[in-house]
Formats: sequence, structure tokens, C-alpha cells
Amino acid sequence: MPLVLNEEQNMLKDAAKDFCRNNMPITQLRKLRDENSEAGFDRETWSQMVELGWAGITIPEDFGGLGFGYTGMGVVMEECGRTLACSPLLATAALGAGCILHGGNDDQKNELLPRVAGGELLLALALEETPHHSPYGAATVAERSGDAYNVTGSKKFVLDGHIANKIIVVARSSGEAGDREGLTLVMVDSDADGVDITRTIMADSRNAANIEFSKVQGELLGEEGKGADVLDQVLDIGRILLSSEMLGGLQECFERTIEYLKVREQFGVPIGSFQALKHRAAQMFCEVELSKSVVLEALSALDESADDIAELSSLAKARLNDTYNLVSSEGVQMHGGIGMTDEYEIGFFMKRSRVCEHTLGSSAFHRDRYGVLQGY
Amino acid sequence: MPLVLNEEQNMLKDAAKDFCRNNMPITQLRKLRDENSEAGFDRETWSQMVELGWAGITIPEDFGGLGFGYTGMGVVMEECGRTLACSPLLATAALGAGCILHGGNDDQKNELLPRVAGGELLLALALEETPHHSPYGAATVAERSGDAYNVTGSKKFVLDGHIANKIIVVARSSGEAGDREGLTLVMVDSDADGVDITRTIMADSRNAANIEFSKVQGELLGEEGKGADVLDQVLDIGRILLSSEMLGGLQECFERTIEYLKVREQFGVPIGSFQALKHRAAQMFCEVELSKSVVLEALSALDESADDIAELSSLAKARLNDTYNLVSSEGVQMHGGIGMTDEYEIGFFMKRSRVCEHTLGSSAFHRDRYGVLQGY
Amino acid sequence: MSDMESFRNETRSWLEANCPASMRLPEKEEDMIGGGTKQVFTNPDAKVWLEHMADKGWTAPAWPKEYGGGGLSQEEHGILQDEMMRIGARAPINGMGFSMIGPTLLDYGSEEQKKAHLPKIASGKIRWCQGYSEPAAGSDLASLQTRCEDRGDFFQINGQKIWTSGAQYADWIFTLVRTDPKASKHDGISFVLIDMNQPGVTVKPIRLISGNSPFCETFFDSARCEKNNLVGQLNRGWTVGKRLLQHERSSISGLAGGGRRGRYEALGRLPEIAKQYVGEADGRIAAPALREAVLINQMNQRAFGLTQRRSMEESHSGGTPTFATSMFKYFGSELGKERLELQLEAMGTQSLGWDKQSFDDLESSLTRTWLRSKAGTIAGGSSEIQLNIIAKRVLGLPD
Amino acid sequence: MSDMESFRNETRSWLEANCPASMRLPEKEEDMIGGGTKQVFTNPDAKVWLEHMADKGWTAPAWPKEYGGGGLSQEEHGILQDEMMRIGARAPINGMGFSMIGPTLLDYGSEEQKKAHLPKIASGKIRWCQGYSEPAAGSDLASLQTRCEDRGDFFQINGQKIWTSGAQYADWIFTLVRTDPKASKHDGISFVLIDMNQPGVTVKPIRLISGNSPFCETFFDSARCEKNNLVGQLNRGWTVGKRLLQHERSSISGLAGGGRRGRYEALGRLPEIAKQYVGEADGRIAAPALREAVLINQMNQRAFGLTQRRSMEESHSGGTPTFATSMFKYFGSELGKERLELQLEAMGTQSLGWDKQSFDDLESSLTRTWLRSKAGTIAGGSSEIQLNIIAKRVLGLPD
Repeated sequence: MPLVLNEEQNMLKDAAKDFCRNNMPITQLRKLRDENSEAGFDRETWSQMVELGWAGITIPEDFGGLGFGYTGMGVVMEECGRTLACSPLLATAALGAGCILHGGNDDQKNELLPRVAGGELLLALALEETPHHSPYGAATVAERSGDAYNVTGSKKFVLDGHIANKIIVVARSSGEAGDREGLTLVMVDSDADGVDITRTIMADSRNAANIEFSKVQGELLGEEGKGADVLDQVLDIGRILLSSEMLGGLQECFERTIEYLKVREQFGVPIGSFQALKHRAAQMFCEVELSKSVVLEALSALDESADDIAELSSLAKARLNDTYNLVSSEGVQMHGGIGMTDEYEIGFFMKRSRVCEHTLGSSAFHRDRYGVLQGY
Repeated sequence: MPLVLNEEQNMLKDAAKDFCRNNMPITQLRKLRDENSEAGFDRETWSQMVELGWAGITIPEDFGGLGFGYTGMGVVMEECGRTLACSPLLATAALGAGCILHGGNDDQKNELLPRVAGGELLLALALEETPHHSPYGAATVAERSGDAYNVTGSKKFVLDGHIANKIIVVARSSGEAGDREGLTLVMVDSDADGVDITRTIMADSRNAANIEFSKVQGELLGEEGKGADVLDQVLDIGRILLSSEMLGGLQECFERTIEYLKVREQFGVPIGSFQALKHRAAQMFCEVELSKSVVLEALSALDESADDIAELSSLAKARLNDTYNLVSSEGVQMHGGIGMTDEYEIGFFMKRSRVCEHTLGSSAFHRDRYGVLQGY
Repeated sequence: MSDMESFRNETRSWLEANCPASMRLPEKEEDMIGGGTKQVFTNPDAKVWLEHMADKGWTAPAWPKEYGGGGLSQEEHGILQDEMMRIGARAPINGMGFSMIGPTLLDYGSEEQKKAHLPKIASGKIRWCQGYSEPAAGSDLASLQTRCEDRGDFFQINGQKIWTSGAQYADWIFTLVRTDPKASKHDGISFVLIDMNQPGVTVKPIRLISGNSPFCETFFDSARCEKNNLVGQLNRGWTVGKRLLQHERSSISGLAGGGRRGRYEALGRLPEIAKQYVGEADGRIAAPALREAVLINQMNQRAFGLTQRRSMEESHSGGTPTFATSMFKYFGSELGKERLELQLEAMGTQSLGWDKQSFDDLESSLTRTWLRSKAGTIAGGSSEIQLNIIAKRVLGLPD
Repeated sequence: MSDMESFRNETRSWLEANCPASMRLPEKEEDMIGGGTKQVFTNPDAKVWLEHMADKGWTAPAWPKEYGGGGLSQEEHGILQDEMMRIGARAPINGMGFSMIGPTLLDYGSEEQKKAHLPKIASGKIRWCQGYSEPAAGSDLASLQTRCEDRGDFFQINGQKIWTSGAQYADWIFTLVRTDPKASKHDGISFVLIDMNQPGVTVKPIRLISGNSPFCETFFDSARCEKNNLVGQLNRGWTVGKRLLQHERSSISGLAGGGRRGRYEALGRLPEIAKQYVGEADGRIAAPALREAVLINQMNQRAFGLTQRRSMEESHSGGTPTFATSMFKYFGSELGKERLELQLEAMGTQSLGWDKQSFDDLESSLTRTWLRSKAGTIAGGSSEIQLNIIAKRVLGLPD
């Protein structure tokens, strides 16, 4: 699997960098936060992203997408991560579209994917029921009723749940919480009867939702009881693309910190001349470089449907969690007092890093998973 | 519990410091190693230690000891640790004497303890059967036969096992390896029929033994099946006194390293002026100070028969393991090339630290135990 | 009955009689009393409790009685703290008057200054804040530029201070100013006390990443300072200022009284929280990597507490204390930061909420406390500065 | 069939025919072949294998054929390595001739020097060692004092080198010497090659904490060096020396070929060893804290390996490589050290034996490998030096 970008991917990356810098810098996030934006992202900017094709990068051309692959989507996510850009990319284009692509039947794909690529359909994946990522932890019940399914249960931390048009619910038709068998994916309309959505604003100013489902009627996605087969694939896609976003964020945070070390003077010299800070900076550099490699490898694995996607996804997510935490904490510490102010942007990276860490699996989760996959 | 030494303890400490410096400096350890000493310690020096009363510091005066308490013994161990002094103190005076004092009947105490204090009786505790400390792990069998017990099994890593006159064997009269119930302490003569001792020289040039017991006849110490009650107390004594020794070793190692940082010049300045090394030195200083506090508290707890001895013993051993490892590894690294040479003494501390770490419980063992004792 | 026993009994009875019931409940950060002319008492019991304690001199138990303190010996002070803890009594008042400028005036103030300022601190009438840092002088405190000029009758102050905690609530500010711009960096500095209730002093709160504004920028525009408010000698303020910093570091590290109660009590005990949020297996916190990290943190915390006690015992027993305040500041703040990171890990997504509706009290206060904890290793001399000090002053490593 | 396919087929057949069976078994450290006039072949197959490979030029596959190499392209070289790995073929020979002085002569040597020295390295006839460090010049390499004086016909060398690895087995030494004591530190240094088979050169092995003596002190007492053995210009040796250090760091970090085989193969796979010594529960290493640490180490190792590959791909694809050799030296040696500490933890008291009777091969070789691993972060530029280099050269932080 190649660990360098090809020419097309490099062009996409450059374009994404320009777009994010110009159209969704961190000042946009601050504005969305301070104005308590109803959507949590800017709909105008989203339309522009859709025009660039980003909502359908990984969707095959047959279904109205670009068919550009995961490495392509990864470089876009990375640039979004640099500016902490808020958009429905992860929830809709990675997780939601992934469920339809890997679980949906032809009708569903034909009907829904072009609408995703066209930016008009926003999706959310309602998975978690506890404060910790748990792919098979659903206790939410899916009951068959004729051709449809009724869903009852409560979900937490549903990314973009408050603005999705359709919600894909990870529910259970048999077994109990923790069982891999018996999971069933049911897609419901967010305005259907029995859906009660509470938007929750997180520390990074992004949105998740607590959602209650009471006998909500929806349609099956994939096979009854075999939802985990789809879910496993989709979650790995999500983890790897989120890792790409985190890679962008931590690089930006690291670069800003190095720059600050060069210009901030104390005791008559730039603080970057102090050896203790130099060594910590150099150690971070190593972690950043290792992070780039694992993300690239994991993206390539997705594009090539390699057989070690699961391992690489856990390798990437665990490493990116730890490195983003490290770099953002050191970023604040090395900026000193102004790093603690809301006015300065470095703190935004620290907040984002911790929310990312707990999205789709902490380091402890992924290290355990990696070990199990490797047989220890 | 006091965290400062009283006057008597301070006097003992000063005397111990002088004795160790003059009579058992690290050059003695090197000599014992290079000459492949039969005992692994210097018998002449041991006689002098006995004359100073050290073999019986913790043995009550009624049984011929000094009755000076554990804090007293701790300061002696600490000074021995500074010069990496080899002697039977831990195996005989702490573990062996502890078993007799806490497990023996009056006859056994009257007969044996004065001989321990007099330096003529050397003891060993045969506990471990695996490479990892396991207090209740004995599979070795104790079978009653009249008034005596026959012991069969094999033991590893018996400290000073090759020179002990009597060996206290942790055996089992019921249950299976891992059970706290059913342990029975049996004392056998090392020259009894069926005892097969293989001396093993460890990386720190000290001695342990692998010992095979085939139907070896011995006498009961304490109650049949209730050996763990005695063992728990004795092991905590051993752990805390070993921690005292480690405290001495790590302080000496730390001080030598700081001194080296002041005198070794590179790039025209003392290397101790480099901030990255300064910060690491200052961080070690904190760990060293915390280590002093936990050892003192644990020693006081022994002297006062406090109810948190077990917790403090694990607190101390875990911390001293980690700090000794840190300080000795950093010691070698900061000494650079000469730290890697056998001629220079700093490497001896690193070797001793790792053997100490695996004696009477690693940090993982003691952190787990501390957590269980605290209810989490 | 010994004197101490009878002191204990009297104290116990007096507290039982005088500490209102609501003052024995755990205290939220927003309920803490700082005193001063701008203090608002949302709970009238807090006012009563402050007045009772101030009457006894027990707001500042160890200060001499003539300055409004309690005149207690170290042993009596310990007994008072024990007895207050026994019934869970809150501190009647907190703040820099008690932890910083009070002790500094006791060391360096003139008799007139002690008489003028200490009783008003002890009674809670006047609240103080600190004016040390400046935008260009963070860790390099001595490079401060705020000018203080002799105008004959008085001093005139011009410049800007930053990180003046609680300046928006304070009446007076103690501050380091430059009185001789030509002298070398440490030599032209003086320590002066400035009344903030004057037109030349402006205060602007700084919003932090936690969303709170505990700190301000404070601007001096030809502010006036009477000459009797110079503490110590002119141009020798650095000595006074450094001494005060030690008081500050003790206070941040929890070495002073505050540490006894545990700074994160409101966030629950970490091991129990972890069990609650990740479950337990075989009596242990179910997530093994988290458990190991919690154990390391808690065991370090215990060793740290023992070391604080040892330090106090060593100084009582007349030996030379071998520790540096810097060690407590450094290690204590790093431990606290780590503890909060672990609590985040234990509580997962529930620890990262911002809007208070969807999260319970513990959860939303954790998010903000976590963010605020990042200042612990920056303010009052960063961890890096403390390590420099240990290396130089304690270990004697060369510059 | 493409050229590469046919090259692969030919190589495979040739290896099958020419690599003796015993040369396909895992290699113990003591069996490694270093060449030179003092080489003793305990296994005659090793000699046969070396001769076959040397005849093909495949001891130095990428060197030009005219200097005894194989003249292979990068791609062909990769295929050769793959095919050797496929059958588990040992390297026919190793050493500083290949990893350090050979590449350096290719970069900086005169045509005469290349012709004189490279073929003898490739054939295994001459073995080299390195004379850089001196007792007073460790990390501060450029402060070296060994004098090299012009005696008209030849240079005369006086001084002492330390950490000359394998000097007791070597025939020649490449060394940095001071040719102009008056010039500034970096300017008066030259790079010269010295024949060790002369009376003026004395070698004294240094015993290490591991009990082995892989390094020596090497003394020059009016040793002679022909003038045609000056590499590069007089007084410009620092440039040549630095370039060689990069080759050394690549080799220590495992960036060069060696890394492919895994440096600690003889010690077993860490996760399996851990399972064997502490047991397993539910398919996992039974000790949870150890398991977490092993996972961190192994996952870092994998990320590190990917980064080595990325670095190679970036340099092939014509982009500017963004990495520093220093990063690989630093991270690789720290990882290796950590791995051995973990193996000690896993194997407990069985990992700390000294006498070989009571411990098995794995156990007693581990003890010594662990001790030796401590040199990985010191030799070839310590971790501290590497971090300095990254901070300065890669990140551009100021001095």
C-alpha cells in the first residue's frame, strides 16, 4: 500500500487547504459557537463543499458520487481538521453513507446515495448508549412489524443527530447488549412519530444528540440480526477518516506551537532556545511523523480493501488520540498564559482533541482491540 | 506515625553509614563477584555486622536481639543499599527471623532467635515457584508424618538459599496453587536428606537458589494450613525493608549522577547546565523525595503495628521499584559511554534495581494489591 | 486535662454553637466567600459565619491578635482545623489577603502597614488581588515594565498588569513596579500597595478556555499610590516579591490549609467515579488500563501527601527542611492535571459536555475544572520555572 | 516477462543453488561474520556462502561492479533482499565496511581510494572499525584531540580513541584527527584511514556492564598514515565525518537493511513471550498492565516501521524527504530499549540470571542484550544529541 499521495490526491489536498483556510477558518467555528448557530455548521459553506463534490467523494460514480476513494476523502478531512471546520462530512458522508453503501439494497442505494452526494440528505448514526464507545452495546430494540421495523430505546452522543433528516439506529432484534449477533440497522426519519431529539453541545462546540425512540417505524438496512457485519466496516471507515481529521488538527496545533516558540521571548531570548522545550518539541515531531504514516497506511488499506483494515483502524485511532492529546496539551502549556485564553485559538484544538478521543473509541478501546486481533 | 527519625535512629544511621562506607564499599561487591566467592558475601564483615547487633535489630531483647524496631533496621538497610553491600540481612534477619518470630512457638523462638542474633544461624525463605512473585502460589506439598512434615516440590529464586543452615519452605497441606488457605510453613535443615540446592548467580552478582525437595522431613512453623497468616506479615516486613535498601541505592545513584552532571564537561560547559538534563534531574529529585516519605511511613507503621501496613508496603515497594529503575537508568544514560563500562560503578545500581524489582513483587503486583486493598 | 485537650473541647463546643448548619455542607466553587466591599452574600448564613469567626480572630487563626488574628500556636491551629473538618465546616473566607499579602506584610511590612491592612483582611472588609505578571513578562517576571514615578507627595503608576485574579472583585492590589528603569533587571523594582477604587485604575476581565473569567487585565493610567504604601525598601521589591511567590506556590500546591480538604472533592473520589462510569469486575475498576493509571495517580497522590507532612514535621523538629516549595508547586499541579485527565477518560463523552441541560452537575463542572486545571502548571511560575528552580537551588546544577 | 520478473527468477534459482542449508537457519549473534584477516570460520558453510556472494558482488549489491559490488538498481536490490528473506538466508557478511566507510568513500573518496579499499571490503578480506570518540569528547565529538602531523612523506598520529567497536578484529580504522590545532573547533579536523597492523597502534578491549567487550580503546603512538589515505580535503574532515554519522545512525536505527530482519529476533516475539511467562486469560496476556505496555510498544514499533517505509517511498518518488535520520536513530533506539525492559518485566526473575547453567539460552542472552541495549541511546550520538538536531535542523528552533 503506497505511503505517498499520487498527483490527483495532492491536487485535491491543495484545493481543500485553500478552501478550508478561506471559507472555514477557526473564526467560523467561533462565530457558530458565539451565535449559538441552529445547525452547528454553516449551511452556505456546506453547499460550497457539496459543489466541490466532497459529500460524495467516496460514493461510487454510479450513485452520483465522485468515486475518488478514501485517501481522497482523508486528505479533505485532514485539511478540515487543520481549521477545525464544522460540517456534516463525518456523520453524513462517512458514517451515514457508509451504512447505506455497505448495508443498503439497490433501491436504497439508488434512491439515497445521490441525495447524499447532492448535499440535501443529512444522516446520523445512532450507536452509543453509554459514555464509552461500544459497537455491540445496543440494548435498543428493533421489532419487526410487517415489512417495517419498530425501534424503541435511547441513544447518546449521536453526532449531528439534531439536524439529520434520517437516522440510522443500531438496534437489536435478538440477544443482549454486548452480543455481536442480533444487531439490526433500522433507518428512521428524524421527524417520525416517537423520535425525541435533545441537542447537546459538546466542549468543542460541536453537536451531538441524546435521542429517545418510542416505537418509531423505520426501514431495514441490510439483514436482520446481521447488522454488525455492516457496522464493523462502517465504524472502521469512520475511525480512519476521523483519524485523518485529527491528523490535520494536531499538525496545525504543532506548527502553531513551534512558531510561537520561535517568536515569544522571555529572559531576552526566544523560548524555543530553551533545551527542555526543544527536546519536548522534537519528541512531538516524532509522534507527528509516525501519525502521518499510520493514517496514510490505513486510508490505503480502505481503498485496497486490504485484509488488515481493522488492525490499521485501531492502530491509527489509538495513536491519533494520544498524539492529538499530547500535542494540544503541550500546545497550551507552551503558549503559557495566553494559551489559557478563549481569545487565542490554541485551546480550541485541546477541546476538539478530547471529543475526538471519545468518538468511535478511546485509546484503551483500540489498543485492546488491536491486541485481540493480533492474538494477544 | 512520625516521618522524621529520632535521635537514637539518627545515631544508628550515622554509624551504619560509616561502617558500610569503610567495610563494605562497592569494591567489595566487585571483589566477591570477580573472585566468585563461595558464600556471595564476606563472612568476616558479617561477623562485624553481628557484633554491631544488626542481625538482631528487630529481634526482641528477650530472644537476644536489640529490640530496636523496624525503623532502626530500615536505616541500616538504607545505608547497606548505598554501597550495594552483600549480607544475609534480608534473607536471615528480615524474612527468616520474621517467620520464626511471627510463626514459631516459644521453644522455637527461644532456641533459634538467639542464634540468629548471634550470627551463627543463616536462614532462607523458599517461596517462589514461578518467575513472578506469588505469595500463595505454592504447589509444593507438605505431608504430615507423625510430629513432622515431609516436603516435596521445587522452589526458585530462594535468596541466599545456597548458604542457609535452615530453609523455611512455603508448602501446601491442602487446596491448590493460588489458594490462601492450606499453606503450611515447614522448616528444614539445608543438609537434610532430599534437599538439592543449585546456586544461581543473578545479574546483580547476588545469589539465589533453585531448590528441589523430595520428601524432606522438617518441623512445622505456626499452624498447619494457616501459613498465610504468618507469611503475609513476614512478606510485608521483607518488602518494606527491601524498599529501605532500595531507597539507599537510588539516593546514592542519584547523588552520583548529579555530581557527574556538575563535573563532566562537553561543548565547553558542564553538562549539568543543559536545561533538558536539569529538568530530568529535578523530576527525579521529586520522585526521590516522595520515595523517602513512603519508606519512613511504612517503617513507622511496622513499629506501631498500624492497620494499614499492607497498603503501605505495596505503596512503598511499587514506588521504590519504579524510582530505582528510573534513577538507575537515567544514571547510566547521563553518564554516557562510561556508564556502560564495567569499570564504572553506576551500572551496578541498574543491575541491582532490576533484581530488587522482581524480589517480593513487581510494581504491577503491588499496584494491583493496593487497589484491591482500597476496594477498587 | 492538658491545655490542648481543653482547647479542643472548647473549640468543639464553640463551633457546634456558632457554625450554621448550611455552612457544614460541601461548598461549590461559586459559593466561596472572598470578602471585600463588593461581596454579595446569597446565603445569609455565610455572613453570620464570617462574622462569628472574624470576632474570634479565626479567619486568620495564626496571625497575632493585635492584627485581627487568633494568636493560635501551630498546635492549636491544627486542632482548630481538625475540629472544623470534623463537622465539615467551610472556610469562612478565602483569598489572597490571607494566603499572600497577609503573610508577606507580617514578614516585611512596617508596624503602621500591619495595623492598617491586616485587621481589614481578617474581618473580610477588604479584598486583595495580585499585580505581578505583564503581557511581555510571563515566566520572566523581573522584566516587568509598569512605571512608578516619585511625584514628591506620592507615587504615580502607569502600565498594565495581566492575570490579576479576581481584580474585578478586589479593593486593593499588591504589585511589583519599576522604580528605577536604569538599574539592572532585578534592582529597580519596588513592591507597592494600590487602592483600586480610583479613576486611574481600570479592570477588564479575560475570558478563559473554561468559559470563566477568573483573571483580568488591570490598567494603571496615572494611578496614585501613597508613599506609606511602599513595602520594604525602594528598589528592593524583588526580595519581597519572591517571598510572596513562595506563599503563592504553597497555596497552589495545596501545601497550605486548602490541601487538607482536597481540591477536587466536588468531583468525587476518582476510583469510585471510575467504577461507576466503566463498571467493575471482580471488585476492580473494569477497564484495566484506566485502573492502572488511576492507581499510579492515587498512589502518587498519597506519597505526595506524606511528603507534605514530612516537610512540615521536619521544619517543626528543627532540622533543615530539605524540600523546595517549587517541588510541591510542580508535582502538586501536575498530579492535579493528570487526575482530571483520568476523570475525563473514566467518564467518556459524559465528561465533555458544554451545555448544562444535558449533563448533570458533576459532569458539567468537570469539563470546566479540567480546562481550568491546565492553568495550574502555568500560573504562579510554570512547571518549567519550578524545575529550573529545583535544579539550581536544590540540586546546585550550574547555569 | 518483465526484466524484474526475470531478475527475480534468476535470483531465486541462484540462491537455491548457492546458499548452503545451514546458512538459512536463524543466526546467533556470535555466528555473525565480520570478515577481515582475523576472521575464523567455525562453520565452513559460512565461508562458502561468503565466497559465492562476493563472486556475484552481492555482499554489496548496490555498489558499482568496478568496486566489487553487484551494480544492482534499487529495485533489483529490493528483489534480492526479498528473495533472501524468503529462504531465510543470512547476510553473508556485516560490518562497518559496508554500513559506514564504504558508502562514505563512494561519496567522498578519490578514484584511487575507491579502487584500493572497496573491493577488499566487498570480498570480506579487510575489516574496518571506527575511530571517532575520545575520552574527553563524547557527545561533543568535534572537541577531539588526537593529533595528526605532517611529516613530509606521511602523517604521524598521536592520541587516543575510545568506543572503537570491534577494533580487536579490525584491519583498518577510519578516524577523525586534528590537523590544525589553531583553527576553530570544526575547522582543523581531517578524515584519515589508518592501517592497524603496525606497531604504533595498540588496542585494549573495554569490559561493559553486559560482561562483553564489543568496544575498545585504541591508542596511537607515532602511528603512520600514508598521505593518500586522507579522505576529502585537509582540515575539511568534519563534513566527511558528519556524512558518515548519518550512515551510522541509519544503521543503528535499523533504517538500513538490518531492520528488515528485526534486531531482537533471537529473543522471540514479545507478545508470545509475555503470554508464555505470565499466562493468558481470554486470549489476552494475563497481566493487564504489562499487556497495555506491550501493546503500546508493539504499536509504536509498527508505526515506526511504516514511517521508515514512507521515508523510503518519499525519497524514491522524488519528493523531499521530510524526515531526519536523527528521528530514526532516536525513536528506534528508545523503542528497542523499552522493548527489552518489557521483556524483563514479562520474564521476571528468569530474565535476570547471570550464570548460564541455571537459565536457558533465551533467558541468559536476554539479560546481556538488555544491558547492551542501554548503549543504543548513547552510542552514535546520544538521544539528547539527536533531539537537539531535530529541534535545530528540522524544526528550525533557535540556538
